[in-house]
Amino acid sequence: MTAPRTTLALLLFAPLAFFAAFFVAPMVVVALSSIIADDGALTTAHYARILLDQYHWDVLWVTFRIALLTTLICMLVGFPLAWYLVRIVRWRAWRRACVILIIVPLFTSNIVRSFGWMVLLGRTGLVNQGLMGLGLTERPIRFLGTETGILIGLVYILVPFVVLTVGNALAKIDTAYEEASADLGVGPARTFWFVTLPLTLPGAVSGAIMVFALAVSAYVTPALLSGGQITVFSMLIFQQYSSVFDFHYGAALSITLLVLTLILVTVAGRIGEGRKPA
Amino acid sequence: MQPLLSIESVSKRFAGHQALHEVDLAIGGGEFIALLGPSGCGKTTLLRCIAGFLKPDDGRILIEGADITGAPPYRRPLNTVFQSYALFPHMSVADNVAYGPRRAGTGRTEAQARAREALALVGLEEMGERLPRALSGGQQQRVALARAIVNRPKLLLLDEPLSALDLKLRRRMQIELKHIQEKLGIAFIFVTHDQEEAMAMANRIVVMNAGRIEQVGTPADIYRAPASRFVAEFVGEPNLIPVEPARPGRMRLKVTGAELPYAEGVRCVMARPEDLVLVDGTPPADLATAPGIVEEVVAVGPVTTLFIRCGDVVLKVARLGMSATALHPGSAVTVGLRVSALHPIVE
Amino acid sequence: MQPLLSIESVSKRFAGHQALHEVDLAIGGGEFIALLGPSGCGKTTLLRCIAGFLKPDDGRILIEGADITGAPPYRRPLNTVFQSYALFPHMSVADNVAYGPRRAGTGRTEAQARAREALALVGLEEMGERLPRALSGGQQQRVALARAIVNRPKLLLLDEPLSALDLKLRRRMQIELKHIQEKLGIAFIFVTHDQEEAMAMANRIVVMNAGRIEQVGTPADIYRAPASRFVAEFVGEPNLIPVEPARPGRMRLKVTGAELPYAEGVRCVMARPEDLVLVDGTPPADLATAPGIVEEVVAVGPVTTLFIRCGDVVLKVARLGMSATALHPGSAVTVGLRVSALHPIVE
Amino acid sequence: QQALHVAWYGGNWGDAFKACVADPFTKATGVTVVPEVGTSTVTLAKLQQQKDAPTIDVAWMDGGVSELADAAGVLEPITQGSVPNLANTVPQAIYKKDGSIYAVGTGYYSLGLTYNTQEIKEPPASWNDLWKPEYADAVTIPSPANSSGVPFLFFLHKIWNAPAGDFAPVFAKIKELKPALFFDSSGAASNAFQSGEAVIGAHFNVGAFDLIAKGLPIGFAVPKEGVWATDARLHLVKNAPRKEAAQKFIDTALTPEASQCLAEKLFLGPSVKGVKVSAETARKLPWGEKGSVENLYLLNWADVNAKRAELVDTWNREIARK
Amino acid sequence: MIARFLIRIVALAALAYLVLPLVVIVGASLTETSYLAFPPQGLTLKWFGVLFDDPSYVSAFVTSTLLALAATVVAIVLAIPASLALARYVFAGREAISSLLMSPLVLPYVVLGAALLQFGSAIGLARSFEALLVGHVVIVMPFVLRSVLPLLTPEQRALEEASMDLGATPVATFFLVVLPQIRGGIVSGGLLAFISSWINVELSIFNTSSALNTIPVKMFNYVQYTIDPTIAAVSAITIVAAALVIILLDLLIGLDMLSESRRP
Ligand SMILES: Nc1ncnc2c1ncn2[C@@H]1O[C@H](COP(=O)(O)OP(=O)(O)OP(=O)(O)O)[C@@H](O)[C@H]1O
Ligand SMILES: Nc1ncnc2c1ncn2[C@@H]1O[C@H](COP(=O)(O)OP(=O)(O)OP(=O)(O)O)[C@@H](O)[C@H]1O
Ligand SMILES: [Mg+2]
Ligand SMILES: [Mg+2]
Repeated sequence: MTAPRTTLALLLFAPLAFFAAFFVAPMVVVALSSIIADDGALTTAHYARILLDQYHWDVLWVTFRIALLTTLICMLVGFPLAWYLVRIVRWRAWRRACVILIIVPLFTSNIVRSFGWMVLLGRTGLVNQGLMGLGLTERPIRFLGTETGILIGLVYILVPFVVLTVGNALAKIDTAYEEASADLGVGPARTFWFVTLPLTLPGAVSGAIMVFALAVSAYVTPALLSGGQITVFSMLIFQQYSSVFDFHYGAALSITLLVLTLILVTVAGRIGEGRKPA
Repeated sequence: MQPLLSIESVSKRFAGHQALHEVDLAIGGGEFIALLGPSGCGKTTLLRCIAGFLKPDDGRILIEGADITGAPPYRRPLNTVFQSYALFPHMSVADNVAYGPRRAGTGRTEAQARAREALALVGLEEMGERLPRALSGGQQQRVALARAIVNRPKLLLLDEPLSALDLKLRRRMQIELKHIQEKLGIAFIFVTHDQEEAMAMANRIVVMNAGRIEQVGTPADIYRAPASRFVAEFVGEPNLIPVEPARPGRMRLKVTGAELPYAEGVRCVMARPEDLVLVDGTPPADLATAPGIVEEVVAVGPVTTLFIRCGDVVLKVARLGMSATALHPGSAVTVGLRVSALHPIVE
Repeated sequence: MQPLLSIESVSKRFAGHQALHEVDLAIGGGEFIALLGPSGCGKTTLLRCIAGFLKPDDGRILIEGADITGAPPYRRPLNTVFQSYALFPHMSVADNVAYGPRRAGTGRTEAQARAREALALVGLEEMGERLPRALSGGQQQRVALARAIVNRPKLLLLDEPLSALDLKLRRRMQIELKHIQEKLGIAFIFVTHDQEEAMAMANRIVVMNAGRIEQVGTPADIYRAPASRFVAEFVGEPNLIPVEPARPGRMRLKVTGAELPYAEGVRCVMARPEDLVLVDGTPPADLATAPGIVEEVVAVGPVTTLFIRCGDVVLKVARLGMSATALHPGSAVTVGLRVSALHPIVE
Repeated sequence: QQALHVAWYGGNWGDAFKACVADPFTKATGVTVVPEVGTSTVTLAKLQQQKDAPTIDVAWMDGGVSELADAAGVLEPITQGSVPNLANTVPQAIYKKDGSIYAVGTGYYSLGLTYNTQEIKEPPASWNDLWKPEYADAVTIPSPANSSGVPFLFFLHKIWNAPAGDFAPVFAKIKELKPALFFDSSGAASNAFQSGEAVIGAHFNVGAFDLIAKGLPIGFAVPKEGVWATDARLHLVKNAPRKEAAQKFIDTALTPEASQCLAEKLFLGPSVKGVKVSAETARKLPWGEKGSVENLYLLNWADVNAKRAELVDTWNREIARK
Repeated sequence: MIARFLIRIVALAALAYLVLPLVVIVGASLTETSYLAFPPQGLTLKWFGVLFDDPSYVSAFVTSTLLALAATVVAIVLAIPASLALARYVFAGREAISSLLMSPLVLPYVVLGAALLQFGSAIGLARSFEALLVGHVVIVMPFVLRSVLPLLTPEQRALEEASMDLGATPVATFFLVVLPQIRGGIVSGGLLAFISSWINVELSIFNTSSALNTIPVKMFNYVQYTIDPTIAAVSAITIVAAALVIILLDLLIGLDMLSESRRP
């Protein structure tokens, strides 16, 4: 439907004004400072320094790879969990308890959680003790300070986002489609693959994009769990802002990450969306 | 001969509401069965039990003698055309139709060829590439039909497949459906709430009411010899004329005073509006007559119905064409009815 | 007298598709108008323009002389029964119905009482506490109706309100709707694709096709004197008999050879199936006759239709009752038609 | 009287600053102290952002950040007249640029060898022990995100006698290290030691003795190469709204009582002359039992800050990737 | 059946994965040792006592909660009209506006935090509750938008029309029909928003001060130097408080957002 201009203006004025004042304007400041040299002249040197250096591309690759894997694992873990909650759990009290269990971990502080991870996944942690006790491994397996560790930590805090979005999408699917598929002689597993999954895709893509974006920009979790041995892009940015104090370079790093992520997310959204508003 | 489908005393209850009550039904191969009944009588529920989406609380369902009561839907040799179509919105029309064969292991080309064939059968061969939402309601319904018949099931369940179509298209689809059914030899169970549709299409009609089967019979049986007042009223417009006991072994029509052999439990007899005539001059000997006053004239297409008050009773008299509109409310007329056409209603 | 509703040359275009094309219509207070037409012809679009959900691209809409073309829906003294029901899923049935009065400032108890009354009118007095999704399709539709009439609007728009109901209930609702309409003096614009429904209920019928109004008239006008082939075919089953020019000033029926006065642009004439009779022995003088072979016999309730092939043309002959079933496909018969009953179709 | 806003660190540091300086100050002057808790870098960021209208009067910041703050022009000179106790302060703890005092040390702390006494019976004698194969995957040293990270590189550069200005050998050696983690906060190091994730590594004496005090099997050793140290410094904020109270506060921090208190609580090596501490505490001071400020390896922060960006960058490229 | 069983296994394993660290944290908060230990050595509540004796923790709890609440409410109030506009209408710049409103999601918070501090001090907004609030609103709004947008379907539109047809003004329609319909999205989006705000360190850290400290920033600063059971206790309290609040929310407005939609 084409919009009556006044309605549109009424609806969009407050949110856009707010964003202009408290997001766009500060970000313009950042963007400007990214093209200013120390002496105040305009320069593209910061960007050249980033984009012409293989190292930054390596870090970007690590960052996006971790984010992508995080997204993937979140989907693999979150989808069954959402399915379980929406389709399998019949007892409302238990479903609600599960929702609480899923949400509550988000409230814990990263730092305390990282202690939890050390207790669980550390060199002498419960998991390694268990594995060694069972004779599955001789030396403790390293989880912390590896990409695996970062993945475990990121998946942990991002899985709830998938469960909530995918769960909402699942709950909205008309079961008639699944019945139609069953009626056509297709068993549950393939009905899931050919009907349910494609139908939840918009919700899942939305959740995946959220997870991907959050994983790309996450700082505290990767910083704590990398043990300083893996660098993701947000750490480079944080470094510039908090210990090197090169705000111009830091700004250029930020804008680079923002733009690249937005491009990726937009492309993914195009693929997943498909549905246009009425 | 073993029936294709046997339903044996199936009951289904929803939270305190008895949706199906000991339903028994047997259907032969290639039959066209219409399931007729008022809204909420359990038609969809029965269909869903047959298709396997609901498990009956009691009773058994057999296909060719094999008990499938507990079998999941995807193990049953039947297909459904859903009331809401339930076309997969993310697949093209052709993919929707090819879905069944593909999942059954048919190769891509072969499945597409069969889909094209099925689409041709419903007159949509050119729409294969479109998405379902780009079709009109009637076209969507035909796609649902194509999708259900492409697998050549033994039994096809159709839940009000024509209810969203306009009359013209519905008539065309009725004829096409009947042709398809005859050509493929598939048995159809066709839910409808339109008794004309049921009569035009079905070999046998099953009339349901409040979770029970009231009558099963050919269209003519159901129309001419309804087993209950409910069926008489549900299938067309009946004249229900009260009777009273007369001399031993006989009962008398309240309106004309004509007499009939006595039958236990009969409080009224039925005559269809087309069985009644207006009499000019002396009536033939086999007609019982009664004087009356025209109350209302309703002309609907080919048939004009006169509502004629004869004492306490208003009789409906059907006449062909609109010529009857020459009669006006208030005219005095004589209604004649052939006693042999009367059907006693047992209560 | 000022009409209740005037539609003046209203046009509406959707992304390249002309859904309404300069539609003109005037409706008086208390009229019962049926809007009849095939799927996609613009019925819903016209209704939505009247209700205020769509703004016409061109033209004006007036209620009692006041231009309401730009008024928002909630300022228009009319209500709508939606095709998709649009019941509020989070409210009980009673709250759905009480919604209108409540918004108009009626107190809680009073609104609930009126809701109960309206629900009783549609036979759902006991369902007030349920949520809409716990009702069957037909029940939902009745709730939508109750919700729309509870406010006693001047004009009620109904978009296929009875299409999901079974015949019996539909008949009851038709009569009830008509009573409600007459009792409350509300004007109804009633969208339907069922021409029998339109004829049974409406004072006037508006036939639409492809965004245009084809004909406006009483049911008898529309049925007996359709303005176009489209109307003839859409409203009931016509026999369209081709004509050819004969001696000057005359044209000849292809089937019987009977002659008619010549009229410009006429390629065929229409006779309704009930205008045709089967002739035994010598036909009366005013009948044109043609020999034919019975192809098919369709008995639907009171009317049996015979499809009789006379050369190139298949003629439909309607007869009352099922007695005609004595005729079988293959029987040779003589069809008779009264020339005065023929209606020329201008193309 | 308005409250004085003092920026200091979190955890046991903040507790100690409160008990040793703020409380006596409040008792003496009646001015309450409002702590602005944050790490040195965050404090500096705040000072920079509110240069024009500061809300903080006095700020504790670490060596290194202190120089940056001075360069950023957010500091007010501390004068002898307004802070009489400067006279009692060891000269190394008075930081001047262009003749004016921009910072004053309130106590030294060091980064020494910390180890788990259950796993390691003999106290390690050399920094090179970190490379022993038996400690593989259980070693920790600071990352450049920690304020000691870059200085530690300088320290290693010095003890390994690397060529002047050339850090390549240092990075080459660190590359061979098999760490459990490179910690970016003192807390993270403590966490690693208390969970057993690290059994040996560099840690601050403040943190290590805190763990020991809590009863964990931890030892702190000053190896033969010595330890690197720095200090927590007090600064007067330029245009401080409560300047007089701020000066009085700094003066309070430089009393022998405050200095001794900090030594007892945080094991900070006193920057005030002639402070006596218990024998028990003396053992835990950054310079060990017998030493003094003379024994500490104190960096020239100007050098460090000049190379900071470059070293961080090299570290990122060489060390912090797998 | 097998698939169902597998899903059950995966789901329960996932739940265990989510719960285990919580067990460690709560366990560690009960230890009698002065350092973090798991399994706890001895059981005591003394660390909770330490917290409750320290008014700065209590006030940080209050600040965090108020901030998260305010940010969530403002974000909801701003996101609903925005999503109505985005879902209902096609207009020039629609895509751009939608990307703009979503982009805080992909920005490292530290950038926005520093930018806001810099920009905020320029307009006199630095280091106040308002400064924290606007930053939090910006970063949490995408969560609400993402959750609400998919619920504004054409079917939903039909209900609005029905409401207006029955004489309800747009405002009445919004509160009586739209709001109840998108409640699920608002609740789940609002919950994510609340959480994101409650746990934020990177953005808040630049704008907090002594009088205005949030729990995560306070903890972050604390653990830079010391880690002891008090912080586990803080987390344990947060866990319990969060669980209680969620249960309360559930009782008040119903969080049944994951319950399967039942067809008639
Ligand atoms: N899931 C359910 N829970 C509770 N009651 C139900 C459920 N499904 C159906 N019913 C009730 O069972 C009865 C039969 O429903 P059913 O859908 O079979 O009717 P129907 O004959 O198909 O009606 P219609 O012609 O309106 O489609 C109705 O009264 C309905 O309200
Ligand atoms: N929002 C829209 N955008 C584009 N085309 C539309 C839109 N709404 C309706 N149309 C088109 O306008 C035409 C008229 O539609 P309308 O819904 O008025 O038909 P209708 O007569 O009510 O049909 P039905 O009997 O199937 O309900 C159709 O061809 C339809 O595809
Ligand atoms: Mg049904
Ligand atoms: Mg329509």
